[in-house]
Amino acid sequence: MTALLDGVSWLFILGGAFFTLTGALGILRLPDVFTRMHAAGMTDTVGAGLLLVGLCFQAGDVFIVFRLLLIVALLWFTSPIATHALAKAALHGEMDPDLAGLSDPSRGGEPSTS
Amino acid sequence: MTPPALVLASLLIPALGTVFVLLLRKNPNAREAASLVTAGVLFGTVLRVYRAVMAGDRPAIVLAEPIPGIPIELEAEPLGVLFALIASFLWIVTTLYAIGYMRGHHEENQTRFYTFFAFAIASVMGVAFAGNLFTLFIFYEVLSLSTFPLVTHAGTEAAKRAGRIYLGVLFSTSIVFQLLAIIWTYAIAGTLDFTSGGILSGRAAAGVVPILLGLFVFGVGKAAVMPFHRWLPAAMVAPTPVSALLHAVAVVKAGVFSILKITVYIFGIDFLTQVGASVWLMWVAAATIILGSLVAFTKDNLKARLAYSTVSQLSYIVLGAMLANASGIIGGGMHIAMHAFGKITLFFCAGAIMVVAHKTEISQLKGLGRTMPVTFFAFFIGTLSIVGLPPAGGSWSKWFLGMGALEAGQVGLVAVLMLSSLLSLAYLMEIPLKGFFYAPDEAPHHEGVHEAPTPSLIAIVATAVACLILFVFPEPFYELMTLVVTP
Amino acid sequence: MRIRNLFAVVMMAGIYSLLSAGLFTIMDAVDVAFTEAAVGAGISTVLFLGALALVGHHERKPGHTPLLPLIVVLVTGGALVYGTMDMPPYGDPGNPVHHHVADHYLEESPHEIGIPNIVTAVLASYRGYDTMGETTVVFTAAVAVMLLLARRPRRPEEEEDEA
Amino acid sequence: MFAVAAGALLLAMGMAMIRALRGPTVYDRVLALNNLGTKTVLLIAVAGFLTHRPDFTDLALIYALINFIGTIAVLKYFEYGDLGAESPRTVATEDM
Amino acid sequence: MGRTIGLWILLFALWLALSGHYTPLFLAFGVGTCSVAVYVAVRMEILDRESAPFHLSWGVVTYLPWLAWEVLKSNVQVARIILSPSLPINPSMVHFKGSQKTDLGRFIYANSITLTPGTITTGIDDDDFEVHALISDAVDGSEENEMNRKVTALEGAGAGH
Amino acid sequence: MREQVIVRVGAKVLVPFIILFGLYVHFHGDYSPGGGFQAGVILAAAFVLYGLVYGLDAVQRVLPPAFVQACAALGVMVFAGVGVLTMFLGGNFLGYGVLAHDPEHGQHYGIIGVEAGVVITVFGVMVSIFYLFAGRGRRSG
Amino acid sequence: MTLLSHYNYWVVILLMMVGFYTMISRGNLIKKMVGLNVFQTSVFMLYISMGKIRGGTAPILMDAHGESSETAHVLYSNPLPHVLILTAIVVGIATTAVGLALIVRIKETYGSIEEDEINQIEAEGAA
Amino acid sequence: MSEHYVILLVLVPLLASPLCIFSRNARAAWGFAVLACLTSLYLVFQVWAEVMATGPITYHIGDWAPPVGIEYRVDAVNAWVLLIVAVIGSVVAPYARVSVEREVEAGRIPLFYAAFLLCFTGLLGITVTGDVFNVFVFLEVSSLSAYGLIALGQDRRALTSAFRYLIMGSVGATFIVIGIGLMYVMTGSLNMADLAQLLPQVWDTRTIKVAYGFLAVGVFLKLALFPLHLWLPNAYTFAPSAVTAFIAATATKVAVYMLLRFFFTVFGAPFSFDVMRLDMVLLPLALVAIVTMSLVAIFQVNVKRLLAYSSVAQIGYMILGISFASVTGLTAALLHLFNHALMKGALFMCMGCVMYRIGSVHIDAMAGLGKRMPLTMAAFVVAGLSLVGVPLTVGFISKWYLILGALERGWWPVAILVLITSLMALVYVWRVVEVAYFQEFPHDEDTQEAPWALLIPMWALVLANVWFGIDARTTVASAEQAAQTLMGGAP
Ligand code: NA
Ligand code: NA
Repeated sequence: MTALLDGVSWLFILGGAFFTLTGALGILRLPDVFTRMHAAGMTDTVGAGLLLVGLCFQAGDVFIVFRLLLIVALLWFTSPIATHALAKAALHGEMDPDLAGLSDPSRGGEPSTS
Repeated sequence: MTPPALVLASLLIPALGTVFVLLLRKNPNAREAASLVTAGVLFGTVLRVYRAVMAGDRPAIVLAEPIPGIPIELEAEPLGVLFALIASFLWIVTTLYAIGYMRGHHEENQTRFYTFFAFAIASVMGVAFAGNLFTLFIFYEVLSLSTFPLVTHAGTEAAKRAGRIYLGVLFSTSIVFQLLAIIWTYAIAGTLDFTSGGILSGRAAAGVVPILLGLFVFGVGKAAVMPFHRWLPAAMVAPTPVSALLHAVAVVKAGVFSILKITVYIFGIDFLTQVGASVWLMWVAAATIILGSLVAFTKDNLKARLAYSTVSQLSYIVLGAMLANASGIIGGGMHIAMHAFGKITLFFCAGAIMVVAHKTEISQLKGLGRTMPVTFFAFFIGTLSIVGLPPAGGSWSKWFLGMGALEAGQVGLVAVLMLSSLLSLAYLMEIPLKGFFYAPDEAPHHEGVHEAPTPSLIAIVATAVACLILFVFPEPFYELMTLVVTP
Repeated sequence: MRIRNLFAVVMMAGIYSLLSAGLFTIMDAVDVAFTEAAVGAGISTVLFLGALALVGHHERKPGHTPLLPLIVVLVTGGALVYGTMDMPPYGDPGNPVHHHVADHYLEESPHEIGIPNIVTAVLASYRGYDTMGETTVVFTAAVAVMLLLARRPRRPEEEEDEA
Repeated sequence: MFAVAAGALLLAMGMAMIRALRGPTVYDRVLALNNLGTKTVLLIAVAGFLTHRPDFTDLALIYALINFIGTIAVLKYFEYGDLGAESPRTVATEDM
Repeated sequence: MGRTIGLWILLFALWLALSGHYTPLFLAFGVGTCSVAVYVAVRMEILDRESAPFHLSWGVVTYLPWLAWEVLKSNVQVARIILSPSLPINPSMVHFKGSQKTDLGRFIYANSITLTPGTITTGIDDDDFEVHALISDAVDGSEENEMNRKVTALEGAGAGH
Repeated sequence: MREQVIVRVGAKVLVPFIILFGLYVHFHGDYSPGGGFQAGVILAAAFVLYGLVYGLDAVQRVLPPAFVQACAALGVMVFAGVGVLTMFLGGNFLGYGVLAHDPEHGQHYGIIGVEAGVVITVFGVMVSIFYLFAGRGRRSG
Repeated sequence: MTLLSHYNYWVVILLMMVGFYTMISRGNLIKKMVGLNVFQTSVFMLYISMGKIRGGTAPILMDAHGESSETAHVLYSNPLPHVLILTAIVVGIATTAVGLALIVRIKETYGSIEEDEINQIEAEGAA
Repeated sequence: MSEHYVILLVLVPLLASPLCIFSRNARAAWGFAVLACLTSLYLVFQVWAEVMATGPITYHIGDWAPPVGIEYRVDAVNAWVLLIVAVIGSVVAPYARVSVEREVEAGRIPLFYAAFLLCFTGLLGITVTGDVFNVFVFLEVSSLSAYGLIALGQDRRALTSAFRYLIMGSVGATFIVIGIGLMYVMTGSLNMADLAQLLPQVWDTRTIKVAYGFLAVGVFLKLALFPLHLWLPNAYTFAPSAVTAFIAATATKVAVYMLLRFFFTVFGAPFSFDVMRLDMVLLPLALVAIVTMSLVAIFQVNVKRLLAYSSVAQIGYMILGISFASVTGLTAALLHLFNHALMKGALFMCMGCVMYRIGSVHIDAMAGLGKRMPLTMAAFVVAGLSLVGVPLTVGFISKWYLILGALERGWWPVAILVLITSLMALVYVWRVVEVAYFQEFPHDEDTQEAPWALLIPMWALVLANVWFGIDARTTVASAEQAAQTLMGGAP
């Protein structure tokens, strides 16, 4: 039983780690802030979700499980709001998203940030 | 009143005098009367202290104790009584003179003048009766401060500059040298009380004593030992009664008095002689005597010449102290008195000439003696006393100083004394000579010039006569000084 | 590397504080981590943003690099490194710092105070007075900021006056 | 297992850190910061298990909350140039 | 009033789940805490259908698992894009028409869009949803339409309560 | 930000939970990390969030500046007041042992009391400072 | 031996000095405050690392009254540095708040938050 | 109840501060401030008298015995410093009402008194505690409130001065925290008396030496020891008058106390002077501070700034006394702590009166004030002479012991330097006196003497300058006992 539990939690935690790392890679690789938001979303959603659920199997205490799930819920609730607000602010700040074919990472709305 | 109370009273009376002067500021006659009465009462009080001291009493009173073990203490001993007697007597005379002078000269702010004048006398009494070095230092500084408004009385730019030099030199020397010496003394001896035979004997290392003594001699800037004499001629801008007070009575005498007192009661003359610590300072004094006389020669301004004469004469007293033997100390102490009467006479005369004839330069005085015979004759008597010629009192002090120099085995100093007497005779005698025996350059100017105002004239005559009396009757001062040197 | 955008500087400071909170957790200082998280990443960021909103977030000139601060910093840092030479090894349970007073807190507080969070026990009771001081510091900061930023009617000639 | 997770998180945090440092726009930095915050939340949770004291998960919860509010504050600042504004104001370009 | 009590009960349940200390003192603290939180909510005038959407309770229970699955799917998709060396992205801005009637509905729909990686709601103007997509051809499919339908249904299911 | 549907609804939902959580952290400071200070910050954060989303005027209507300033001052008095109370009961300043027959209970009550002082002051101060910074920019007032 | 047991202190010192340098070398007032924050946060790390015990755990007792033998062997890290640093963090944020308020006022009256510009303005004002 | 006096003397002003916020009324806040300061003074006086009579008092806060809990420990040293702070606070608080009404806008006055009381609380708290970390906490209470108070000055430079003070002060405080941390890591204790017992075992470690260095630099920053004084002149110049009077007379004094406490009580005189050679560090710094800062003061045209530079020089005198490493030297330093508080308090209060009437403290603006504001300027003269060190004022007493201490060590050039620098003080005081008394008054005819509400507290301090200059037995006895306590090692 413990072995099964360990296996399941391994699976979840490794999955979470994988998506977190992939998301981080995306944040580095993708060309502009809008596309990077998609990658960042991976950490918040599946990365965090799988990882924390994986931890739940190891908690051995219902109170801790509850807290972990609460964190997942909170992240799922706040992440899209924050992402949306960021996107809106970026658009408001006269940032043009790089749309298909026009990839030019140097083009930004922020003249002085180089 | 008990003797200690009398000592305290001699401080409080002039202090009360300032209050009366201030209260009566609206009525000049009452104000001046208050000044005179105060002066008279003070002299009477000091006389009673004198009697007590002569009877062998040493009345003392502690006022406060700012630093544990170092009280502010008054104590009457012979040297202090000598100084107090001279100062309080001459205050009467100076006040009398000032009444005539200030009114004749139409000075402003006369109330301020009389106030600080009285206050300065209170400080002088403090200096005279200081029971320890600390108390002496305090009243010494209070005297500097209280005479500052007198020096800058005119309020002109020149007066302010003079005031700056005056305070600058006096404060600098007293704070840097004197205070250091005092604290050093305390560090060595653990006390600052004036004690017969001194407090340093057996405590201070022989190498330290000359330095410490030097710090005191230069630290007492009021003694005007060169090179710290500049304040004295600078202070000439003051009204003449102030000059009289400064140069004859209060300030300069407080200086030399302090040196005498420190020599006798802090170092002890036997100790000083034993370590030979004062020899170098004898020559400093001698140099000041000669140089002061020489500079006086070059001055045409009457008050300036008198000032440099004072610089020179003060060092007689310093020399007496540095001789550190009985004759020297007696000579020094007596010269305080003799020079005081002589020099105040000269200043009174100079002031009278200024008020009446509006002359300040010696070269302008030709023939003036004929219109102001009393003044010029008084000047002549004063000159005799300063030079040390009979029948004036000054001859006594010069005699004792010469004796002291011989006793100390310093024949060279006797020569210095002789030379300086000749020099002073020359630069002072020029004035009566010009007044009586030269024809005036421009005749019309002396028309309408008479003698000085009556109060001033009375003062002039009184001091001149005193010079003569002191020749025949120097005993009180001599007796006091004998008490000083015989423990 | 010099970041001229003040906003970026503030964000970096926020990240630094965030990472230090993580470090505190690893070093068993959970209460400290909690506070650092709330303060360093939360309040402090909001405060800096509030200030930036009022002063703008651009550094005007490229700052020159004066030598004196560098020397001061090198000397200070060098002195500290020198000072660590005789410090007891990191994490050794035998270090003096873990005995004397700390022992008392860990061993006696269950009987004397009886709450499991010893940090709270020390904070609120053994050294409660420090905490009162801390509360006072916070209050003082509020008073000082009120003195500085409380609104006032603007007067036309309120600019400078020469002393 | 927890160590692997912590390692992965640290690596991911490093990558987000690079983005935060490189920008190039403030929005990239905010994004990276927010993401870094989420990873710290996860790291704190994992660290609890790593140190056998999983009962401090509250800390992670708080962290998630603070991270969210901080991000909102930053964005409000960039959109309005003012934390107290109620309606949008035109933000002077030089202020950006 | 019902909403106030509802929120209070929800909060208290949360308190009980968090606390772990069930002494009278701590229960009293819990009661006080929940009352304060509810009082503040009332004062802020934020206690309404939007902030305490109890009417959606049942709908959410069915909607969430579906959403979780969608999120997982799109995560895999985006992960593949990021990991592929050529980085095959095709960013675009697209617009959706939402059929929701209330702000709450739009809130749920917009957040659901954002929550699934590959699409981000960048703006809402009444029923028009402006969405940034990582790959433009991924959004023309049925998923968003299905999501729109489900959210509207969820909203509609609650409307009857 | 008020006109922004998403942020506005999100903030609305969150605020009561943040307050709950802040007070939870406060009351469980004896058992788990946290306590008055952290709780004060979290409570303040709830109002900061509300202020950010709904504007300063809105949050100041809910929580007037005078009230938070009074809180800042009150907390200090509560903390010190507990100490003064122990002095009246025969102990030293902040000697909580005298607050109950059993010194350990006394310690409990004392800690609850002073932590209340901390949370009140920290909350008051943090919100006050937020008000001051956020309010400074607006030239209208 | 010292090299290995103290490297972590040195890293902390390095960070501390970064903050300190920013604080005293930068002319921008905001940067000074950021520097101060970094400096202080690093000092906090120094303290916390002093309190850490290898193999220890957070000083929150697993068994409130220490009666259980099961948890008797547990090693707790030193709580005192934590307490001190909690206070120090609070003091730090208080200082930051006052500093920033001052910067805001300086900007309002001088129109600048650059030290050299302010000095220049002051010098002109005094002349 | 009297056993609680040591804690009550801190609590009373601390609790009065929130009351100022609640009341929101300027007059009421002032009333709280005055009452609190006077109550504190009464308690301090009782404590001081008890310490002088029966020896050190300890108080266990929270009923926890010392190394575990925080202890208050009052011996002759801090009783003395408490007295200084309480006296100055009790004089400045009544003075503040009129002055502050003129210089601070009405809406902020309750806040002003809240901050003032906090500053007062902080300074008392630093002084009374026996725990090194507690020192830091109260140091910050006093510093933060001081930054706020200084920034209230009317000139805009008050803001930049306050900010500079904040930066330097925070560096100082952080250095102190580092020093405390290094001491703690080697001993495991924060209690001063306990540290004094434990430190000798680790004296030879580099860590403790570095701890000493950091504490020294931190404290030097706080006490504005040359060359770390740069924050002080502007802060004193541009702060509101009442604030300058209070801070100038107390804050650096408490910093000097910290120095004494750390280096004499905690580390002990043997470590400070035999191992660390503290005297060889302090002596040159003090001398340079005294000479250069006195010189700089001479050339100032803003009289508050002049006095501020003079303060840096005067701090040099205190440090000089400490560098003698003798009972006499410490007596001098401790005496000057008190005496300088009296004189600088009085002088800055004079400036407050001048500011009140003519709105400026520029030297040219003070022309002819001797006639227009005779009482104010007379106070300036007396306090100024005290600063110079004229006999019958407290300044003289300080100088006396300082020179005595120098001569005891055979450092007569130092003694001469002290005397020469008193002359410099004379020069800068005299510049003001000359302008005030020998120049014509250019202002409107109706400028009059400052109001009694300002004159009475100011003259109270002026008379104290004279009183304790004429009878210094109490002050000297107290300072001497404190000096002996410090040299004796354990408190
Ligand atoms: Na998304
Ligand atoms: Na999406």
